[in-house]
Amino acid sequence: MHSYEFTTTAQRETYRPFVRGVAATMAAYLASPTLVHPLELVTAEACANVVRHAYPEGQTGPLRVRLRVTPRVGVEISVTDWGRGCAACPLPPGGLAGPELPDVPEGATSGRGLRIIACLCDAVTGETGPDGNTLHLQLAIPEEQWRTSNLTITETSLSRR
Amino acid sequence: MHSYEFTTTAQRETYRPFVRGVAATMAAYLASPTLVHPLELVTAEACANVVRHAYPEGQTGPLRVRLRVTPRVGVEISVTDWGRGCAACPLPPGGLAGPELPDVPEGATSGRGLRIIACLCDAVTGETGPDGNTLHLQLAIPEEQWRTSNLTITETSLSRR
Amino acid sequence: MAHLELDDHGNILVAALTGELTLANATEVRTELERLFGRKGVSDVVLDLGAVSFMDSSGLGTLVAASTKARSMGRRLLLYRPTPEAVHTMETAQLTGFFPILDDEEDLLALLPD
Amino acid sequence: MAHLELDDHGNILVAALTGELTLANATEVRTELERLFGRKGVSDVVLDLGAVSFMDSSGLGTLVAASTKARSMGRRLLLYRPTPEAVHTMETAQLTGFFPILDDEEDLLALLPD
Ligand SMILES: Nc1ncnc2c1ncn2[C@@H]1O[C@H](COP(=O)(O)OP(=O)(O)O)[C@@H](O)[C@H]1O
Ligand SMILES: Nc1ncnc2c1ncn2[C@@H]1O[C@H](COP(=O)(O)OP(=O)(O)O)[C@@H](O)[C@H]1O
Repeated sequence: MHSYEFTTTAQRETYRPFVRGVAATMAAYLASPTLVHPLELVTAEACANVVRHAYPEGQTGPLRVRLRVTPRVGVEISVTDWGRGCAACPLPPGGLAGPELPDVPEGATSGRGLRIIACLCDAVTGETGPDGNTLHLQLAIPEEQWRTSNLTITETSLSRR
Repeated sequence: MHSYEFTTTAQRETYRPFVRGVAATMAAYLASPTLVHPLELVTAEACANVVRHAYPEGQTGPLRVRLRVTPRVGVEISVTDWGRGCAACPLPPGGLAGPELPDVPEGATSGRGLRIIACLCDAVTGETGPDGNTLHLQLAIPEEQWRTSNLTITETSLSRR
Repeated sequence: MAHLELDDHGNILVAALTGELTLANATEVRTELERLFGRKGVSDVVLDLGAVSFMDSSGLGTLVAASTKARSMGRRLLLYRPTPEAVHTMETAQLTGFFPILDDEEDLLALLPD
Repeated sequence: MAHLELDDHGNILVAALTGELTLANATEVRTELERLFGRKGVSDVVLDLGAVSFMDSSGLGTLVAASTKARSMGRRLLLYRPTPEAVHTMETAQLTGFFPILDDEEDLLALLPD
């Protein structure tokens, strides 16, 4: 297992550069850039929630992502803040699963972040305590989607056309 | 100023995903992807040195990059290890500058990392102590190379061709 | 920002967004869309998402808000050629069907009165 | 890995590398290059770097090592169409002139005996 940790201050201005960093580290493991989108999106949603909801209006605080990559198996993305905690959104005891979430009203302008996360992750659990409020996202990645090697030598003989 | 911190365990296997993460965070600030190459290369060289030289053969230890971005001005990349220290490569007191480095012998298979760093950075300083061994790389980035906004709305009126 | 000429019969405005549509710029985009709907004679705004490389739920929320406001004034926000990633994001956010979507130029030209 | 057919007069081998050439795979690439030089009848190995997106000083060091070993056996390692980034890395590493570089297909075909 390979472990990486990323931290910054949760702000609208740092949100995208930060998430792009996490996504690029994950992308380095994958065969095709298109596979990165769901991984980047769930990371983005969890980090956006920290920026928008964790700390009191007008204040900010730390945002940390721990990434654990188990090559040929999957990734675990743990997003932590040290803010007010997810009291407003207690996760079901067994974690978050799409069908258990209430539907989002059609014209709602918010409330879709956790739904996207639940829909794209294989398991979502949460935890609140002195070590921060953490959302753990787990995604399995099929074996053929991993980059097998970043080197291929193809040989051709040289001859005039 | 925006601050980011990246950590991992210094290993050949984590080196590229880690450096790609740092590079992608920097890339998010820049107008063109081609500008990213020198930033990625100096980060890569400093991180490769930690992987290869910091810890005793067969052992490993932490590798940390602190990135400070001052929009429209430049970046500072600080690469830290907690290994044997750079006793083998004391930096000149005023920091590292290209011309002060001895030339690399033509057929040498190593010894080019610090030269590349010195050549591409505007200032390089080093520091060794209980808080680790850190190489600070500073790079100024011309104002026109920063991404001004990631949104442009262009308007056109619709009419049949 | 290109200058806008609304043509005679056309009260449809096409606005192209490039870059990303996320929490980082959601407020900015919403202000801009409201400004477009505020233009005299504009009935529909067609937002070209062809060059939008990344969109999150905050970006989507901004489009929902702008669309709802437009509807309340009898106007429409239409989305033009969203990328497969953007469509996927809308699907997982259960927003398919909320916005009229124009897939290609043919769909776009079909909006024009004959 | 494609099968290799050396043609009659040709003892030149073209090997294309894709991906990256860095500390992460320097040892692997070196072993591979030595294997190619070990082939019967091979005099020159032309390494196609056109699809190498990133190269660091460890990657370069591997090429220097392979080239030096080849020279000692009277053989050559030539680099074919390195990207502008790779050329830049070689320049800052003061390695310009060390490797014979083929810029394009014309340079490549010029290697062939008439
Ligand atoms: N890190 C967090 N800290 C505090 N509250 C949170 C956090 N993440 C989510 N929440 C709460 O959960 C709610 C639902 O989040 P989400 O589904 O992402 O929708 P939205 O963020 O658009 O409201 C938020 O409105 C917020 O009250
Ligand atoms: N983080 C580090 N810890 C210990 N020694 C280092 C570190 N970075 C560089 N060095 C020393 O400096 C020397 C020169 O480094 P460099 O110019 O990158 O060339 P190379 O790594 O190819 O030898 C290394 O050989 C090593 O002895």
